[in-house]
Amino acid sequence: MIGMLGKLVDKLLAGPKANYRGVMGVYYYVDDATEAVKTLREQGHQGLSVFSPVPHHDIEHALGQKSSLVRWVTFTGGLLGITGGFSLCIYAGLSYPMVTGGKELISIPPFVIIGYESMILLAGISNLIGMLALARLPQTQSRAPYDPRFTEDKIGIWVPCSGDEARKVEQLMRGNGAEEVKVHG
Amino acid sequence: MTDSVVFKRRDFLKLVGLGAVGAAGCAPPADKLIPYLVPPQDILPGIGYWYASTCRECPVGCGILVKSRDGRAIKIEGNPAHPVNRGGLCARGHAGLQGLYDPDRVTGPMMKTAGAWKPVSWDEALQTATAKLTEARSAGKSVALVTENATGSFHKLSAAWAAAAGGTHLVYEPFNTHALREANRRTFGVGAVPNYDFARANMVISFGADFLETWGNPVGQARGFSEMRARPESYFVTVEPRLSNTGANADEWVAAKPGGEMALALGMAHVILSEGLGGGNGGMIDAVRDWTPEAVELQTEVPAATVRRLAQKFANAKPGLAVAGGIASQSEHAVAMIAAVNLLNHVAGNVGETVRFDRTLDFDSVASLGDLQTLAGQMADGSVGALVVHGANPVYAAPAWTGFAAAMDKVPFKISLSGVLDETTEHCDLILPSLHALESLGDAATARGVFSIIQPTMQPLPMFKTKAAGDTLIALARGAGFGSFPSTWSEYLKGEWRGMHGRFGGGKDFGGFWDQTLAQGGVWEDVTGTSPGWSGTPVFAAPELRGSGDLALVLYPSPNLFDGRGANKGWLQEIPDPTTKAVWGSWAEIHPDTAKKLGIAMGDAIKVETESGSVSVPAFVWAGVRPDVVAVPLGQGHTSYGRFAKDRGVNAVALLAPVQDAASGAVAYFGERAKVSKTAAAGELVRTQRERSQHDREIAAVIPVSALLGLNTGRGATEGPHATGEHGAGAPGAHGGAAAGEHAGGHHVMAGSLMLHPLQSKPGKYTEPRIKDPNAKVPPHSVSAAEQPVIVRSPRQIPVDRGNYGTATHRWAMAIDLNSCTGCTACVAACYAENNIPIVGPEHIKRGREMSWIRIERFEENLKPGPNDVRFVPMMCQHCSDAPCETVCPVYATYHNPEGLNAQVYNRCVGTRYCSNNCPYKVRAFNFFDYSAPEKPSFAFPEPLNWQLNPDVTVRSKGVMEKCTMCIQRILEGKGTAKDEGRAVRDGDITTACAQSCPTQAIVFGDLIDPESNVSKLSHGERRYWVLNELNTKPGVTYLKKIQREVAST
Amino acid sequence: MKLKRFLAPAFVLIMLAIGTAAFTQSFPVMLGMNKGPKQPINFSHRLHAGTLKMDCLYCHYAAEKSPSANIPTATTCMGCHKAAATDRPEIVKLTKMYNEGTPPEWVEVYHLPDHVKFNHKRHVKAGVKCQDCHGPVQEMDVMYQYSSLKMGWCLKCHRENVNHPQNPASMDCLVCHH
Amino acid sequence: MSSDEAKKLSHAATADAGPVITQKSLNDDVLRMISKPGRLWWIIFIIDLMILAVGLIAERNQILYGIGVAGHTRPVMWASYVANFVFWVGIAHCGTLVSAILFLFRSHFRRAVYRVAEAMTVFGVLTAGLFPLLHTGRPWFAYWLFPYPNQRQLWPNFRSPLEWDVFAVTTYLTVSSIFFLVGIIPDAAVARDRTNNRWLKLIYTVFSMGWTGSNNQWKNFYGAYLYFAALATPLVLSVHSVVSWDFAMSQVPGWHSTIFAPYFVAGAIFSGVAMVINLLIPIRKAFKLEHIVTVDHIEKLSKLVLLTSSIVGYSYLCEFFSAWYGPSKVERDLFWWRATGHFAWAFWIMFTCNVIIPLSLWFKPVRRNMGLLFVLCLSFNVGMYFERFVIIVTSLAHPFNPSTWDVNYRMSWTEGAILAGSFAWFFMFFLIFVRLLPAFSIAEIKETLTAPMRRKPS
Repeated sequence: MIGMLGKLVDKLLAGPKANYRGVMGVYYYVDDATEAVKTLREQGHQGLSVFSPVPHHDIEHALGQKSSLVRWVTFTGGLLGITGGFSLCIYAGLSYPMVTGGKELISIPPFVIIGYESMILLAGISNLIGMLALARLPQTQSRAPYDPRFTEDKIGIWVPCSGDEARKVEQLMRGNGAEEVKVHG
Repeated sequence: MTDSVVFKRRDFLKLVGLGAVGAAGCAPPADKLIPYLVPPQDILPGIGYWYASTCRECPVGCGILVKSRDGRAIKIEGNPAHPVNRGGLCARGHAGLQGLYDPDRVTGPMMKTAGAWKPVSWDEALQTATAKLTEARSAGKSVALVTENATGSFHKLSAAWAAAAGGTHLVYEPFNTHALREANRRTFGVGAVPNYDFARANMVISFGADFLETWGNPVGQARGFSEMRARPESYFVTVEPRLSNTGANADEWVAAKPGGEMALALGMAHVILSEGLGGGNGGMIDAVRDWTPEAVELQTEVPAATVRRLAQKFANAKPGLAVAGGIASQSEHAVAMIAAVNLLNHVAGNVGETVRFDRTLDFDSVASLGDLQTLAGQMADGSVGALVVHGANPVYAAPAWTGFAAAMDKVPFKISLSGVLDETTEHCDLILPSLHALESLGDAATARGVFSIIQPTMQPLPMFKTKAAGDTLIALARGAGFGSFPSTWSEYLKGEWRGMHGRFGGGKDFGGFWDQTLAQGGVWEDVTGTSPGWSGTPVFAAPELRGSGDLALVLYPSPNLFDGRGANKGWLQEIPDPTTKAVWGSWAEIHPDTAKKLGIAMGDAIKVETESGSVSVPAFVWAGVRPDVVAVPLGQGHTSYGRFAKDRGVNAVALLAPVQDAASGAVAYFGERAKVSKTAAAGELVRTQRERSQHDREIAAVIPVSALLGLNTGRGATEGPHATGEHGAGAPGAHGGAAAGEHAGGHHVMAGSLMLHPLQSKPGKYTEPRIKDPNAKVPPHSVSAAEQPVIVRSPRQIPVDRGNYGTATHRWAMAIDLNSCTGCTACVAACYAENNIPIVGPEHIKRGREMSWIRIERFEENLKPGPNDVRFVPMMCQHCSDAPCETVCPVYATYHNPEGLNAQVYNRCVGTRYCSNNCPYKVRAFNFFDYSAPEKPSFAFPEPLNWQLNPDVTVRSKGVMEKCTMCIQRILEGKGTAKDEGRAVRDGDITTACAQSCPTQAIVFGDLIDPESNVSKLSHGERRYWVLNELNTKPGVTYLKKIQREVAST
Repeated sequence: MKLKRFLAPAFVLIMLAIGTAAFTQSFPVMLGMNKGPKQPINFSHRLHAGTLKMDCLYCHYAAEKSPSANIPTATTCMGCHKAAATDRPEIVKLTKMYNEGTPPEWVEVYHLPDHVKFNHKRHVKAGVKCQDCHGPVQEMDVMYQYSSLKMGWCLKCHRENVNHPQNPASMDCLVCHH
Repeated sequence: MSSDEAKKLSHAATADAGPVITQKSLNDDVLRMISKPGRLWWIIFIIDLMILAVGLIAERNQILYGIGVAGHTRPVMWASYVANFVFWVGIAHCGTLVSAILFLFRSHFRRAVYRVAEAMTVFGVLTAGLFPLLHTGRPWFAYWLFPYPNQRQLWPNFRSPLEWDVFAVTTYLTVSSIFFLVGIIPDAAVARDRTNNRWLKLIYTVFSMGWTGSNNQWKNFYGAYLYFAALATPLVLSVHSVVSWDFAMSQVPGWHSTIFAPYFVAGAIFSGVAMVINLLIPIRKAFKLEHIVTVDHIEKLSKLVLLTSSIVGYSYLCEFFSAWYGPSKVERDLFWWRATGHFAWAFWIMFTCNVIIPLSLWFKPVRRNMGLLFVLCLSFNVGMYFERFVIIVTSLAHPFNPSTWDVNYRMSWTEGAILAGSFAWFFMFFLIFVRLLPAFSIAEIKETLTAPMRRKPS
């Protein structure tokens, strides 16, 4: 029983079989990796992706990354939150008029707190959603042949390409200190 | 929690005579509904009907109206038309219902076999009884009949019965007014309990007569008393060693040496005569020659100057009124003391004025203790063959040395007609349970010219197999073949009333007359009293304290339990004693100094010892007793009588030595010396109010007479109330000496104690008072008399006028006159009855978990002899317009309704209890346990107590907050009636349970929008103020300050 | 592929929406509940109120006088049935009960929730028709609970009539909950 | 010793210094914690569950018989349960503070400690959230406090501070858990890649959501993380302010005070940080991580404790001053009674533990003595519990109307059991956490290591 379940789990973890086309170079030194990225981009390779245990700023520069778009999602979420919070209070107050403590049905000061908290709540949630969407998470299958070492101390550079172009790239990588280069497809 | 769970529908069907129908435990929606088989004419389900009757909870016999709903009696109220009580009713009266629904009532006839009670059938029981009676009579022995003071036809029946049976009929009342009647007989030649006209008196001086609690006709007297108090110039002096609740209402407390009352009365008489203030009576001076004020000072420790002052004031009162003869002061010279007071009344010319012998209370047939002892003697020497007891409980109430209890065992056969297993019944061999007064037909002639009807307000409870006492007696007589009585009690009664028909019939045929009598609760005529002259001066002797010990023992009747007959009623046990605020037990009151000497602290277990006996009770330490006095209440300490009464507290009668009043033979409750010492264990002292000072807070306010009269002349008529408001906020700077003077008493103290350090901030100094827009239209719900012209706060927001808030036309409110409130707690009992309030017992009251919606707060500003300042504040939900409790409820379980009520919606409440925290008055009660679930140990309405529950009020379940609703069910009913009659609600249509039952009418309920309503007028009168007004909650309850009289220093 | 990504969340959301609605909203009519309990006597409202056009208040006379509408007493029934249709089995049953003095144990059809007080008199006086709450009684052979008797259902009518000229309905909680 | 460890953890350290902590060793060190639990762990865990069981029994009684089994009285309608609530919310605060605020301030000592702190936050809120429910008279209706469309057409009262609580606490729970779980993603990936047990692998795969560490993922991860921090910071402050307004918004003498919000926040951070220290010291010892969580880190935290304790002490004095200076006699009476009356003992325990004892932290040796620091922090938490007790119970026991005075609250065994149970509940989560998830942020600590360079950085 448990065994069967275990097999199932293994299947699940293995994920769907995928065939990649491209070159994966594994580096240890950051500056080597940076160099490689630079040259590859100079040679006009698109869609590079770099795998690393920690983000490295110079690699990001080399890739010419723009800053994340998450903040806009967050902002809209916050906006929704605060308007939603206030309108909820006001609607509730008017839909069934009940006086408490001789106060007006729409007493703004207490509603500020509700509005504020709901703003934070929705901003937080949308921030999460935004991040997951933009980072393509959760994902069942990596977009490049993944290697456990990438979460330890190795840096992987993936260049989607094929045929002799792939061979060129392989040469290049071996040239500037890749510890291991593998051509897929 | 449905009401139908607490009170099963099938029970009430048993009630309307349908017998049990297998509807047991059918949960909704499959409840069985069984219609009346034959509908009683125009009796509809769901509507309450009122039946006039007479209260039998004490010998007085007030007129009552009993509300019967779906066939069960659920509420008692005073009968406004009745001359004895004029609409008021005391706590004991309300609790009559709990006697009717007493879960410990005897279920049917029972025979004692081998010391154990065993149920028997009525036939069998009656056969045995008759057999025994015949046996006794054939053996040439007498048959004794002991009853309570039933008066009226039942008295006639019992007398005739006893006569026919060849025995004695003894009417036993522990608090027989024998000494009083004897004294009146000797001095006025009329042996009756006179009608004291408190209303007319300008000065009342009470020599130990607790006329607001148990002495005479408390409810009626309270009404008169309040009318007198309403007059600023009236004056009330109490002379007693222990400040009773009656005394607490006095302007001046003369704490004469225990037993000194007589000397003081004579001294006053001496002054009046010697100074010729009384006019006439010159000859009487000889009687009081030796009682010069100086002599009196020696005997009573009352300064001669005071004696003179009081005498002069009393003589000039014209008329004054001196009363005497309470149980607490009943010594072996009781008659002498009362005679002295009679003399005082006589020389001051009050007899015939305020002391009248017109509507005298009927105690004429009540036996003296001597008679009881005679009977006990006969019983002891075996000349009594059979004893029949009904209503009376001498075994408990009479001192052991009367030998009655012991003698009972000598009687071969004893029959009890009592419905409960009281001590006397325990001594009997056979119980033939009688109906409760509320189930039975009868009458009572408790006062001269008053013939009031006792009418069955419901079918006899099905679970108790009972018979009318009259029928039982008749059955016994017929069975044993003596006397000649009509076949049934009701015929006997009707026969009696045929006589009345001639007098009161007014041309109607008997049927019509009878119906009318039932409808109005009896018939009464005006009677004129002979105003008797002075027939003879007895020898005056002051009581000598007996026995060892350095404290004088004062035994006083408990205002709630009376002579002990209230002890098995949960309400009376749970409603706090007006003086000590203690519940569910006994205690002994001692003075702080004495306590310090003996190393006794509040609540310590102490032993009170006389030569005749000793009791162990918790100590109640307060300055309301003289340092040389220890006071113990009567009424507790039952060894039987039911679950609430049994083994609770002590029966202090055990402390009495075999001493009787020389003249009347009455028990000398006063005159013992007692030793007090610490001891190991005694019952716990459980109190609902511990702190007895209001700490200068704006709760119980007074207004000096001078200020009151000053106010009448214009100035400050508006400022008065606000001045106190600022007082509360602690603003001595805000107004100068004038204001301080204007609010003497507590407020004097307040001003003094609130002196701020020069560095401390002054209120209002940096805040700009805003003037409110005068012509802003305020919707009813936010109206309050407490609306102030200036507010030191952000501008008020516009009150809501959406939904019903704009269209409402009432603002329900109350005005409570602290000047009339005597602290008697009748309103509390009324509230328990009306609103299904559960009792929780001492264990929870210790944690302040009592559920009462209204409580009487007692604040003692000054407890020293001399100027007396004790204040009572009936405290219930104030229904604030700006209520602090409402805003904090997260689910709108409490909110403000369009008619200004502070609503509490039980089934919306989740029980966060925030509202109670935020209520400055602390008037919200929380259901800490399930008091309404029969399966829970905390169930508060054991069958058949649940029959009393008011179907119009939800029985609250566990975990919800509850509080005063201003009897919303009554409001809705009143509005409905008005609507049906196509008219607006009139002032007085609607009243709350508390207001209705108040003997002094201190509570007034009404509509604040209607400017003509009584409540509006009072709420804008000059004595108005609001509790904790500085919080600006704008209460719907306005209080009227107590009038504080000046008291001369000597 | 892309679509699949959104299928699961969409499904969950829809389920939630349905759940909330089912949990929170009350329907004027109890769905699928319109068949009443078996009564000791097969009394037909269709016959009496429908065919014979008897006034409701003839039997339920307390409805306009008292907070609680009465179930007619056996006496009321016998008022007519001493003479009318005495041979029918149900009437025989009734007569038997009446003579024996054992009232028929009708089974409750309309059960009001706890903690709420309903006043028939006020509603009848305000001109609310019996049918408004009890449904087309004159067409019911077996009486069944027509309305949900939920608070929302009460409020629907009360909201509409808050500002009714003669008989304004109250939105005040205390009127029903006390 | 510690000083040069500090160097290794700073960017200033150079490659040739021969790093003691390599990226590899770091993985191993941290992952060692989540290897098979030892006997000791099991013993503690079992005991913990037993205590929890007792708490549950007590709660069952309370639901069955009514809230009366607790020691509440009139007027003391709130007592230990609300105190527990405030206490746990307070505990919960330090986590997000350390994590978010220090993240914004870019103070690096945070990286070694924030994961534990955040876990504490989440579990703290989980615990605190129980009390508003189980202190009500009818917990089964507590859901009425949430605004949802219902057939009754009723809504909650948004003017009630308790309603604000509902919003504040739920928001705080949601946001802090998101913050916590997002932070775990990369580390879960590390664990996933190291473990051989398929079940654990499954769990970590779920937690890591298939994280690969691609540049795109890192970009958006940090993009979002910044905003989480930016949102969490004001949230922390607002939530405890709202909690304090449960009291300050009422007019009960002793509660009705404007100082409450800052006063409570300071108190919360005070107790929270003390709690973090209490948790870190045993952990770093048990798992031999002294070189990752260094004495410097702990000392920095204890300085934070010192700061907040002085703020708390200031608030105490302030309250008394304003009571004395202000015009309200009622207020003056209360504070006098609080310090001298029936509950004076509680007041003085509070004052000693929160104001006097912390003064010892002015001395460096005390701050750097782990054993002593542990004991001190325990006493701070005791003190802070008593602060809540004193504020709630003494204020309620001495209200406006003297006729209800002297009905003194006494804690019942039920309340004791439930309090103990709440600790058990908290530690149950925490024990599972340290065994299941990386208790230290591998990724972030890696960032502090010197990045491997072939050439010397110019």
